[in-house]
Amino acid sequence: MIKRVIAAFMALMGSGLALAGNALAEEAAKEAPKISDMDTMWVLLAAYLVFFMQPGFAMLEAGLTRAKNACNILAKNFMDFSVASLVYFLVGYAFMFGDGNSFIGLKGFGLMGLEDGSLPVWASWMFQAVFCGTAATIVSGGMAERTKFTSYLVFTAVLTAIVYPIIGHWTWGGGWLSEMGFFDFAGSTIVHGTGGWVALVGTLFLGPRLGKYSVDGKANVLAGHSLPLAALGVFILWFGWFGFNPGSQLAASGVDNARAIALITINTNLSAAAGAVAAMSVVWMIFGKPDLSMTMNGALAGLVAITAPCAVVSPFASIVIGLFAGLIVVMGVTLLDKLHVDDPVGAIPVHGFNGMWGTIAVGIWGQKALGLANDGLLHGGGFTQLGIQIMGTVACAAFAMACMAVVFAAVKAIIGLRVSVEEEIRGLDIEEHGMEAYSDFQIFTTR
Amino acid sequence: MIKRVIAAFMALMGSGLALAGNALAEEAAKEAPKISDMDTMWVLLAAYLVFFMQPGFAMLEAGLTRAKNACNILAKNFMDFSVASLVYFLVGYAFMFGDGNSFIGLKGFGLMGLEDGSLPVWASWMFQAVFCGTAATIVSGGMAERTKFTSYLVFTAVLTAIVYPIIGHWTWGGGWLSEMGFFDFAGSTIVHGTGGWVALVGTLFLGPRLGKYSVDGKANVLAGHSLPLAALGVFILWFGWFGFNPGSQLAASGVDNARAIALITINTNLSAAAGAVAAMSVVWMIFGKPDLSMTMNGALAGLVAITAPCAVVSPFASIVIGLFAGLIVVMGVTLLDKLHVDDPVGAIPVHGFNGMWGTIAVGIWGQKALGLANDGLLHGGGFTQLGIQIMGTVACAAFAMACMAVVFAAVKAIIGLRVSVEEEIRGLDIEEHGMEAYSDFQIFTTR
Amino acid sequence: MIKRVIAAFMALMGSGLALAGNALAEEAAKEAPKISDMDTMWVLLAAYLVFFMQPGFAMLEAGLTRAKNACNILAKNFMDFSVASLVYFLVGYAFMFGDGNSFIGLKGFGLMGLEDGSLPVWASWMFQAVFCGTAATIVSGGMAERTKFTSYLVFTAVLTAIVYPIIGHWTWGGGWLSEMGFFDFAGSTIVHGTGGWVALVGTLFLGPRLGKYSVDGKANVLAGHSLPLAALGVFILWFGWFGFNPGSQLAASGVDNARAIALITINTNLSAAAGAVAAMSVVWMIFGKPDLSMTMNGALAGLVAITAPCAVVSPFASIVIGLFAGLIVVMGVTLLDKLHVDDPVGAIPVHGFNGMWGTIAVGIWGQKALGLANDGLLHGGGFTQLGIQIMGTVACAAFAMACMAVVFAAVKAIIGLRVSVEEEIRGLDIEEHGMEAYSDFQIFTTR
Amino acid sequence: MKLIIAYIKPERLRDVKQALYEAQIYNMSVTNVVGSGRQRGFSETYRGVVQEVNLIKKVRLEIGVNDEFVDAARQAIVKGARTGQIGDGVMFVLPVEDAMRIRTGEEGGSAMG
Amino acid sequence: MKLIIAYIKPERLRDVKQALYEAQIYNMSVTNVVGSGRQRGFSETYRGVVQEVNLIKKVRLEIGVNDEFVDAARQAIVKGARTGQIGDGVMFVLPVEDAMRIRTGEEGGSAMG
Amino acid sequence: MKLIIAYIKPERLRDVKQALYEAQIYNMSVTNVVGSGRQRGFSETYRGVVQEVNLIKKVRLEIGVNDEFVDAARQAIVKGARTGQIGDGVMFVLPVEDAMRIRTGEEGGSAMG
Ligand SMILES: Nc1ncnc2c1ncn2[C@@H]1O[C@H](COP(=O)(O)OP(=O)(O)O)[C@@H](O)[C@H]1O
Ligand SMILES: Nc1ncnc2c1ncn2[C@@H]1O[C@H](COP(=O)(O)OP(=O)(O)O)[C@@H](O)[C@H]1O
Ligand SMILES: Nc1ncnc2c1ncn2[C@@H]1O[C@H](COP(=O)(O)OP(=O)(O)O)[C@@H](O)[C@H]1O
Repeated sequence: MIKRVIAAFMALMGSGLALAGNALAEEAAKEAPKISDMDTMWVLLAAYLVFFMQPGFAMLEAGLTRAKNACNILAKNFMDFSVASLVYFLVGYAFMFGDGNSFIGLKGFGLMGLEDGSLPVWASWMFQAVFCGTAATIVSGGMAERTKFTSYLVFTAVLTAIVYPIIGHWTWGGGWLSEMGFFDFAGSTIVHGTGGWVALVGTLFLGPRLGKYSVDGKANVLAGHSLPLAALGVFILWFGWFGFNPGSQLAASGVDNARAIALITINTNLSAAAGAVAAMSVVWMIFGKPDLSMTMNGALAGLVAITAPCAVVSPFASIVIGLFAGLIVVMGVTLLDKLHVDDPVGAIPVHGFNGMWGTIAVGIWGQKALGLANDGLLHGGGFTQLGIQIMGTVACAAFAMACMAVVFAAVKAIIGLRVSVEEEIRGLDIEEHGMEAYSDFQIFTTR
Repeated sequence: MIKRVIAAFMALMGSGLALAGNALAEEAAKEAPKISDMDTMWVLLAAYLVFFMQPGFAMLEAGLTRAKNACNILAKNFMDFSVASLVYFLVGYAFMFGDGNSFIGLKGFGLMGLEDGSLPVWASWMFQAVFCGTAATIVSGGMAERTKFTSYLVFTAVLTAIVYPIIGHWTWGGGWLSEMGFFDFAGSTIVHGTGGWVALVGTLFLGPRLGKYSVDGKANVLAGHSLPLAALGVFILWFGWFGFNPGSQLAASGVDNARAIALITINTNLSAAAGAVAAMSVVWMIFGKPDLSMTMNGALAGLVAITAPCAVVSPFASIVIGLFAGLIVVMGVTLLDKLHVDDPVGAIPVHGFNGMWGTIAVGIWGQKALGLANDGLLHGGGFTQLGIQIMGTVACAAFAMACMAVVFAAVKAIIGLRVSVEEEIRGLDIEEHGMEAYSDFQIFTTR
Repeated sequence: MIKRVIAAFMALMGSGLALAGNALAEEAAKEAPKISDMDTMWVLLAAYLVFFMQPGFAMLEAGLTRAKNACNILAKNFMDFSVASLVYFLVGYAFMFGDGNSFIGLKGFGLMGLEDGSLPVWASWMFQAVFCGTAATIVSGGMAERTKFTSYLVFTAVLTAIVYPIIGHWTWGGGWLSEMGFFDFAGSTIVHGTGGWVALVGTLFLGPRLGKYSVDGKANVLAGHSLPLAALGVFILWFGWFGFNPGSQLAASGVDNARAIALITINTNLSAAAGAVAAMSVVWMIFGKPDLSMTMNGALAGLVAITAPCAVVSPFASIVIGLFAGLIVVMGVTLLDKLHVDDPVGAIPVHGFNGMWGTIAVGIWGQKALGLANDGLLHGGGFTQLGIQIMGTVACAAFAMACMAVVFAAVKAIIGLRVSVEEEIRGLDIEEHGMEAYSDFQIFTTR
Repeated sequence: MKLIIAYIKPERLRDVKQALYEAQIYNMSVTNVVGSGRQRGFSETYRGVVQEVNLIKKVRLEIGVNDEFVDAARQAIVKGARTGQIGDGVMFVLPVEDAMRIRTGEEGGSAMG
Repeated sequence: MKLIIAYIKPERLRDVKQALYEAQIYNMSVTNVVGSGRQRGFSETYRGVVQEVNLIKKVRLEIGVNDEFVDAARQAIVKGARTGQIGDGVMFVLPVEDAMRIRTGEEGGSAMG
Repeated sequence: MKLIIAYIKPERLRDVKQALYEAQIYNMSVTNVVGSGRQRGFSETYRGVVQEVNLIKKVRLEIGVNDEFVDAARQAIVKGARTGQIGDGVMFVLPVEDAMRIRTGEEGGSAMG
């Protein structure tokens, strides 16, 4: 027995060693004169900020769901980022950025054989890895409070290892969409759209939570258990977005980059503010009270929407984009409830609908002067860019949904997607994790 | 109908377009050789940190108030920053930094026509906008648990669009106070003082919360509902202050700036630590137990106090300034309770009293060698700087209070400042927002 | 009386003045051409991130303990950082980095007489101070829910003023361990090991919490009161670690530093992810359910373990190191429970055991090509480095434990280490601080 | 000896306590409950969904009294709790066979007061 | 008049409420309790420690009914709460001497409904 | 059959449970309450304000027992809860007319145990 263990140990070590040896040897071989230290610093700091969006999502999703499922959603948030980190390192980054064809990259597994650009490849990986984690984590919110933990782990791994990287390759990895001039600066479609649309497919496979819709079709409230946590989450996300968007410039050195990241920053902020104001106003007008959770979704909607166009539109356009985003999110939540699509945290309207909206907005307000291929509709560029944008965002959404539908179907058939009714009522914390989130408090587990 | 909508839509788009077109055309016209990329990066990162103070305030204020009002205070925190972002973009920044007279700036509405300096104007705006948001958010804490939501929105808009910008113009915008040599490095008076004194006027207009003072005049405890959230808020604020103060150097390139931001950092940290230690010691001595919430206010007090002098005093002086700040905040809280001024989170002693203290401290420990116009009292500079400092901080406080008194009076007359007694007892969450912060928990709404 | 006060006041001011005067005069005297502005910026930003680990620890420790002791643990977290800041400024930094012998530094009290290097001394101090605070705060978790507040203040002061600085001096201050070639990049042993081992001694002196072990020796669950807060804490810590490890490069300028901080970043992230995955898997296999709190400890274990080797190992090695860390932490928690060592938050297995593991891992996977003195075991360097690493980590642990045992014994004899049984049952919040953490909620205080 | 159980609106607790104090009834125990009665819940909106909440938060008082205090207690509760609007609540009077003060061992009526 | 006190599994509350509604019993009050009965707790693991939880979370219903409704209420509770597994709970029927609706002052039976 | 309701100090719950176990009484339900009795509250300081808390946190036990167990239960509660200091609490004994175990349908005395 002990011998076996030692042998296994040695094998593990050996492989680590060999692989690492290769990697480092290769890297030592090439000189790296192109690396910009300042850009590296910028991108790393931005990556840290984007990483911090993980607790943002975790707090938002936990806060907007019920106390009896809090451990479960937190565990999912830890695991999706951890699993994404590992698989995106081993294969995902290669599929996304490695040399390959216009559909998929095929080199650079475990980052081996990749060359440094203006950034060390390690820095590029880190920045991309946190984006990948973001796409994954969006799904957990939409499918919250009823998805089996093991199933979640399985499809998250597939999403982050294969599906997201392929979609990313099309645009950011030099694939066919980039060749067509599709523009998605920081990932309204690639990151958020993917997350949101996959969440949509997932919820359709799952069905609504128990008690969400009455027999007569009326939607019921299954209110979030901690609005303060949710609010904290949204603020953290807003903060993290200052890494997400400005960081996607991938450079900060030189006057042009300095101006670019400044413009991106203010656009990001103005759109978020406008989204919050618009969503609150709309929900206030329609339902009579300024709903906090909707306001928060409005801020996120503005952030998602500005993610694609932030580098190529003016601050004024950003405000308008954000205002529409706030409107779209309220309408979207209401629409989904009518359709009995149960999305506990609003992942679909925030990331799916507004991911699409933001991507399309590039074709409306985008400016050639700021680096876009064609001027947008309102800048006299006609429908060229707009058409490409629509095509691109639809293509990505369709691909994401199709792939994951297959995965969900397979998982459902093999291990099942949904917990039992008993488990759902008692809460996933006790049943799936054997623990409670709030041991010292008396909570209602009966809703 | 549909035609109407389209027309409105087109108008909106058009205006966005036109305005943006102007702005960008103008900017393209000038070359920008002065921009420092490193300084831009520094200031943007600092702005992100200062933005992050928003959740700091939100958590602090929510944690120190009652559970039945948590959604309300969170909604206020989202809205004050969102509204501030929009109005400060449209008019506030122009009033503060645009060319004008020594009382108010008058150019640069919507940032149009402003030139880049060593920072892109967008970066400057972002950094200033988060400061403006901070001033606004301080008020929400002092007026918590009884202010009407709509009224809050109205006076926040006025504060951030007009009042704060004017005060800012006097010193940072090259106005009359800066001409006199008034020194407020990062805004002890301009940001924190304004917030704190406006909160004072506001609470006076509002009156104390129901049940805060017994008929016999005794103050009652209306304890905060989540000290962990409040503690998180304070830590976040402390963290964000590393953007607030060092960021206010507005530059990081070159040896001098490097030394300056390092000095500012350590001064900021030492004063906060000293404030916490002093407040805890004082409250321990007086009331027999080391009160956590007072300790936290002590840390904040140290931070507020060092905000004005952080660049021009030594680390030793910073410790002393922080120690006094801790003392002042405890005394201040006690004093206000005696005067029946009900400030649920301590906004007035923390930001008002210590904003003043910090500004005055410049005149005591400030050093010419570090860039101040005159040496402070203890460095042999006599009373010159001290006098200017006192004059400046009093002028700003008086102006803020006077302006906002008018606004509060008007709002009170027109829409009312305070919710009904019923609403206050049941909680603002249900009445104003139609939702609860903690649906799964049984909370006491009876206190 | 008033005269006395004024005299005291003047003395205080005077000393502040005089000391500051000296310090600044001296500093003005030397020119500082070596300072790198970019490195300064990097290190300051990293220091801010490391500071942010304070709320990470605070939330983690509060979340994993009971509601009735939440104020107490929060107060400890505020105080240990505040006290550490002050004493580390006055004496600690001098003991650690001042000129002296190979055991202890002896110059630079209050930072006086220290020269700027490539960083302003203020920046170096700040970065080191937050590390010192980290070491201190680890202890509070292990000794949670039963330690007297005053006693805690006393031994924290000793730890941060004297014990930690001495251990730090041995390696980072140019002491005897650095002379021997001991390598601990960012402090697996120096920071985390010290914290963890001191926590071990502390818990041994204290004994387990009431009710933790039944008369028949069975361990009982005293579950944490808020897993969401704990999860937030872990995410914050993970985020802060991007300051901790990459920041410890102490430089970001130039291609070599850029590559180094990128490598350190990705290693840090991969090890954390691997730790989380491993811990969850192991606990799942052994106990049948994927325990969230153990998963979180796994991520932290991975972070602690990679802290020493992060700069000198490959990403593949980092994954392997993290996997073992996850295993070690689960085994460690289980082992301690068997031994009836009651460590409420897992401070000993996370920081002690994995601090040691990470330090040893340097000797296994470390690479000369990346800057280590000798290649590690698996890179053909034989046992040289491994031996040094073991020796170093044992020496530091032994010294920390021995010193603090003396301190604990003294404190126990003089003021007592532990609260009374009554106090422990009612909760430390009411008894030690006279307040409750969650006034509006009904909490179980009976566990 | 009786045990009076009353379910009242949370926002009336202060007034009920006050009225009981005036009637020299100082001993009571209070719990949070959710209940449904004639008032069948109110509607809340949350994220655009209108919800008819069926179990409403109430406060439950238990007051152990000697027979001669029953009327005073009932009147005090009505005085403090009645708003005239639906949801004011109900109270039940239950017989108590025995009472005991744990500290002193006093039994019966004298344990109540 | 009786007060029925029932301790049931939290996850059965919906069904019990439904069964009561069907029996036209709309008035009730609900509290969270922790209890121990024949079911002596279940075991949880937390951080690798197996815990036998002795007090389990239950929901407590109080239903004041007129005598003629007692049987209907009992049957409804059994219908909604019985799973046949240990831990289903118990119910007690207590005598009520008097009842009063605070809003209207109605007393006795008519206050119950 | 009786229902014993006892209000005790939260920190005595462990001991009371222990004493009940020793008296072979295993069935009980526990709730958190706030109450006021002879002990009129204690004072807390918070942010420099001294507060006289009037409703103090207590734990409420409900124990349904057969008549022959009443004395044992009472003694166990006293044994576990008495500290001799003000605030130890009180207990009431209420008559129960009927009891029923939901799972089995057992009624009366055998449902209690
Ligand atoms: N028969 C009953 N049994 C138990 N609790 C009751 C009963 N009737 C009323 N309650 C409690 O009293 C509360 C208020 O009752 P409600 O009927 O709304 O009062 P009102 O008739 O004055 O409007 C309910 O929410 C419930 O908690
Ligand atoms: N004699 C009793 N006194 C008070 N509460 C009781 C009593 N017996 C049972 N309970 C309550 O009912 C709950 C369920 O009881 P249990 O004996 O587990 O049901 P079952 O016998 O159907 O398995 C317990 O958790 C407790 O709250
Ligand atoms: N008459 C009563 N009715 C309801 N609850 C009571 C009554 N008397 C005491 N209690 C409960 O018992 C608790 C302790 O009572 P207290 O009078 O302080 O005990 P002691 O007399 O032993 O000091 C109170 O907080 C309250 O919850």
